[in-house]
Amino acid sequence: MYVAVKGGEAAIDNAHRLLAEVRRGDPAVPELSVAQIRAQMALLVDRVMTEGSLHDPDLAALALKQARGDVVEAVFLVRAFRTTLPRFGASVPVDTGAMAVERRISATFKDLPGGQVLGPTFDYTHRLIDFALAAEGEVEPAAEAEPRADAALCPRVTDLLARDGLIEASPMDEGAPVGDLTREPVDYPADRALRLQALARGDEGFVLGLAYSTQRGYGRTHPFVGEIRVGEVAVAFVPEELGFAVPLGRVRLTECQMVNQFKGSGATPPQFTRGYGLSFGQSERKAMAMALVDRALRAEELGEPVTSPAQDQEFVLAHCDSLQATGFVEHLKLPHYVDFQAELELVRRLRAEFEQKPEPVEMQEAAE
Amino acid sequence: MLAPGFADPVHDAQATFRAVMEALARPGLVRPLAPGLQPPAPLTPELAAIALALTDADTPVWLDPALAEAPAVAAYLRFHTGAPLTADPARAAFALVRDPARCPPFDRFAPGTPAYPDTSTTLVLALDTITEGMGLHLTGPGIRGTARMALAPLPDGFVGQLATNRADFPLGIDLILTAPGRVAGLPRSTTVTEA
Amino acid sequence: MAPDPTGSAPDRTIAGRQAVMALCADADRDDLAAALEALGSPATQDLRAPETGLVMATGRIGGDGRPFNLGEVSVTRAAIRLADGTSGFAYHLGRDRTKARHAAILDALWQDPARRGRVEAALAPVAQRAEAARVQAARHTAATRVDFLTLARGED
Amino acid sequence: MSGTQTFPSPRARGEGRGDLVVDAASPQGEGEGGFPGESPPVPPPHPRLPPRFADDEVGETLSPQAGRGDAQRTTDQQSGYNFAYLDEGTKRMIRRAILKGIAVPGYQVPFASREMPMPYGWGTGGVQVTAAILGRSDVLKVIDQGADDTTNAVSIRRFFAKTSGVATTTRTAEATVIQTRHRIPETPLTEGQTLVYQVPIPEPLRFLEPRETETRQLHALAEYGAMHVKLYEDISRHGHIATTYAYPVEVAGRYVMDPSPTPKFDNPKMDDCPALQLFGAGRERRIYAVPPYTRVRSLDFEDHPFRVQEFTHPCALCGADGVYLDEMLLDDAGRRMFVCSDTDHCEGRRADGHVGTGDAI
Repeated sequence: MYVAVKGGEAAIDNAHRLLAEVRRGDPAVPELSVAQIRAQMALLVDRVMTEGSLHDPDLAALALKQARGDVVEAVFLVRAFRTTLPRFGASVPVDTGAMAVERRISATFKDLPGGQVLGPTFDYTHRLIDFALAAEGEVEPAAEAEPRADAALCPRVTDLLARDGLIEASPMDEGAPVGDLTREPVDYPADRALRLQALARGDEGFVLGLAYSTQRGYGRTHPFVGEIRVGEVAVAFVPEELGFAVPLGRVRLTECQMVNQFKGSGATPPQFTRGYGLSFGQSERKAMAMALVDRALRAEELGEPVTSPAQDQEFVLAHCDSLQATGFVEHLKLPHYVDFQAELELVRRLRAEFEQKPEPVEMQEAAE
Repeated sequence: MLAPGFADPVHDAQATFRAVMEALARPGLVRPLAPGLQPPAPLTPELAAIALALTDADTPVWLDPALAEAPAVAAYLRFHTGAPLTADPARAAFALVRDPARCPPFDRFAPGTPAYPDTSTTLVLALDTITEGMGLHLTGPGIRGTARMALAPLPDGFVGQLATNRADFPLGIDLILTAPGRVAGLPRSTTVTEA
Repeated sequence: MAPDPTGSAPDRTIAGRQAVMALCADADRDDLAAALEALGSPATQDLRAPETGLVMATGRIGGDGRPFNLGEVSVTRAAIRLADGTSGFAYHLGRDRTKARHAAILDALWQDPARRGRVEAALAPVAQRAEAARVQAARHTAATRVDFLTLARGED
Repeated sequence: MSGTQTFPSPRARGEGRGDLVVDAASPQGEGEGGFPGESPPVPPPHPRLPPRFADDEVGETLSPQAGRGDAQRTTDQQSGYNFAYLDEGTKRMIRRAILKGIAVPGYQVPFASREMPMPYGWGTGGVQVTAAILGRSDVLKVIDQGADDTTNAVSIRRFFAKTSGVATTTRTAEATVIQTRHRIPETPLTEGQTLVYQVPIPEPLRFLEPRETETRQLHALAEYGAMHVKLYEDISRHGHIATTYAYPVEVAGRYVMDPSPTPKFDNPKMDDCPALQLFGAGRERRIYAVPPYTRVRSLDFEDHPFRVQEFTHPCALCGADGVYLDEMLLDDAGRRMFVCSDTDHCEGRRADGHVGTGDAI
């Protein structure tokens, strides 16, 4: 005897109660604090802020805890929270040239004003699991040294190259309004500013894969790391009511300047071309990948043949957002039995027709 | 002294929008629209309600000469909607027409583009009377069979201009028609004839 | 951001006000609370309730080109008025409304030239701590610099 | 969960969860987890379907007050949210897109879709359209695969109860706004109703041409030859048009439109429909509309006219035929049962005394 019932509601409630319990895990293990995540999982927090397109370390750390460490879920929580907040305005563009550098390396010059500064990096560590870390213990204090006279002066490598006309200038600021893909639907071809916004908030895995493809022949741009710098910059904003720039505080950023294949024509002598990447926190791999794809997406603008995915604006912009990607891929788990029933009915009918006909259907003369 | 906007901004805007939506979805059907606003003359309560409900910083608004002459109207709209006012009908997302008899020819407004016909201007006319069941004959999407609607006052060649507008479909402007306490719609998809 | 002594008076005042704002933005809530206490915690009234929102952080294409939208930063703002009518404002990264309100009061107090000295004195420990932290960070960073050349004349 | 304890009042249960406000969709324990203690799944050989309320337990759970979804006032809207979640600026933007969509039937209007608290691809387009049109006096119905109780329908209905406090119902006839995924209700819609479809891929030509820049031009030029070629290729290969859902239609003689993944069985209901039909694609950022009483023609050929699916069995619960059915697999020996996909329609028929055979096939 079957009777229709409605069990969806209760099942959802119980699933969410189970989630809360499983998230907490073994009560004997001390609960993970948001402050611990923020301090000791800083690079993970930086990624959630960058892809969540919202700089708020405490919020990102909380989102990671709520998401049981799942980055895309945490990015989702941050993005949805963002929608609930009013926007006060846009900042004064940050000046990465005045960055209090914590890390600054260049692959194009052995030494340069401000020097090669490694900062806190995994580079050159031997990736051997350090079992000492398993036990809580004191950390040996960091070394110190007297900053050299030119330490505060860290000009950008691209500025140095530009001084001698060796690299193309950055696009001029003519005061035109800045496109914002969260406020207007994207139209193709998309302006480079929109592309950078999309890449900055794009899934690191996707952007990294695309960047890697450009190095293996899919849209080669002969890239060199002109410079990578990590450090804090002041962020300021001009409120209507005050009319002058109010300092909001300091934000850590990672900037990558790629110097790429030079380009010249009959009329202009050859110059190196630029790829640019900028991300929240210490997100070096993201900033580098972003710079490579930024340059690849400029193929049309620089008159290069668009032959590979990383150069194809619609392909990159339509698929780089982790929220849209995970939403649609995972939506396949939603009920589809009505559509499946429609397919089932057709397949059954075709199979029935197949049985009745002696020779295979293809043999029939189709009206070509 | 600046006249107040909607008493209940969230729900009054929603109610105004629903009336306009029904009016455009069912051309020939007249919907009640009683926004309870006292905007500065010559802006009518109905024009003001539609401006408050649908326009903002993203929608340039064109005022016809009758409205443009009254500085209080521009001040009211700027304060309550934040919409930029434009003197160029071809750049207007919305055109507020207080004096329909002297409404500029439709081709002065933005018709939209073949790829983006939605970027055309929406004209909002303040008529004296809208009467169902008589006058012009309407057919097309949203109408079961035919509908009839009498409008006054109208610019000369109104039906002819509508015919040209319809012929350019999917391009074309869309009309929201208001009269005291009432709203009706004439989207570009509607075919309008005298008889 | 020490005020530029050569600027005109109003510019110097704005620059001075910006410097105090920057100091408060980087300080933590307890620092500001202590400073306010030292200044007698004057009565104030909210011009606008403290509110958390967003500011779109913009970068420049190529670092020095036209702007692009990098992503938003959370910002909390407060606006208060002192008994004498002076209004004070604060805009800080993050979502700490109490801290923003403290900073708005300090901003209002600072605008009165008579009280400016005492406000800056109350904030002096905050400034010293900030400077010490900056120097410490620079020294840690300097230790990771790769030295290729040292000038023969012994200048290290 | 024992099957027969008295169900706690929703308020008590809701409070314990802090933010979770119990919405009307589950008045007085209707959806309170069914009857886990119910009779074992293996039905007697010739099950006789019980009259509607014969069994007390069934009666208690499916009592009218808890049962057929009478319009239920919910707790007033959760404080802290704007009415229906979206800020007023976003609502204006969506409302303008809806009006232009109505004016150009079948044309996809781009809009700056917002990130919502539910994933892209799970109804954010439909939710944003519903949120933009919803008013305090509306009565909202939310269905997925034709049923009010599927998990995503429950989740979305709960979202609106929490953020707007509007009355909700499971009865098609009572609703003024119906948000649906993949089905059009069997009960004919009326002039006072608006149907909002959730749409994953709004572009009917998308699988023929992946680029938006291309498809945008094809629509501008009304160049739909590729779609006809595709449909004809199916015929030459399978003897039938192989599209069984999201079957492309021509609206008001101009735009080719994707009705969303509804089965082609539902396409005829779109033609000359008294209700306004609105379509929201959140991830793809498009809104489009079919005004009432508008011609909606499924693409076909003279020699291969549009045909809808037929089912060989009536609904096992209410005996309806000519309706879309779900196939329930009963065991691993191939025994299955066909029941109405539209649960409200099925419940209504059963309330009126219609009875199905109640047996498996």
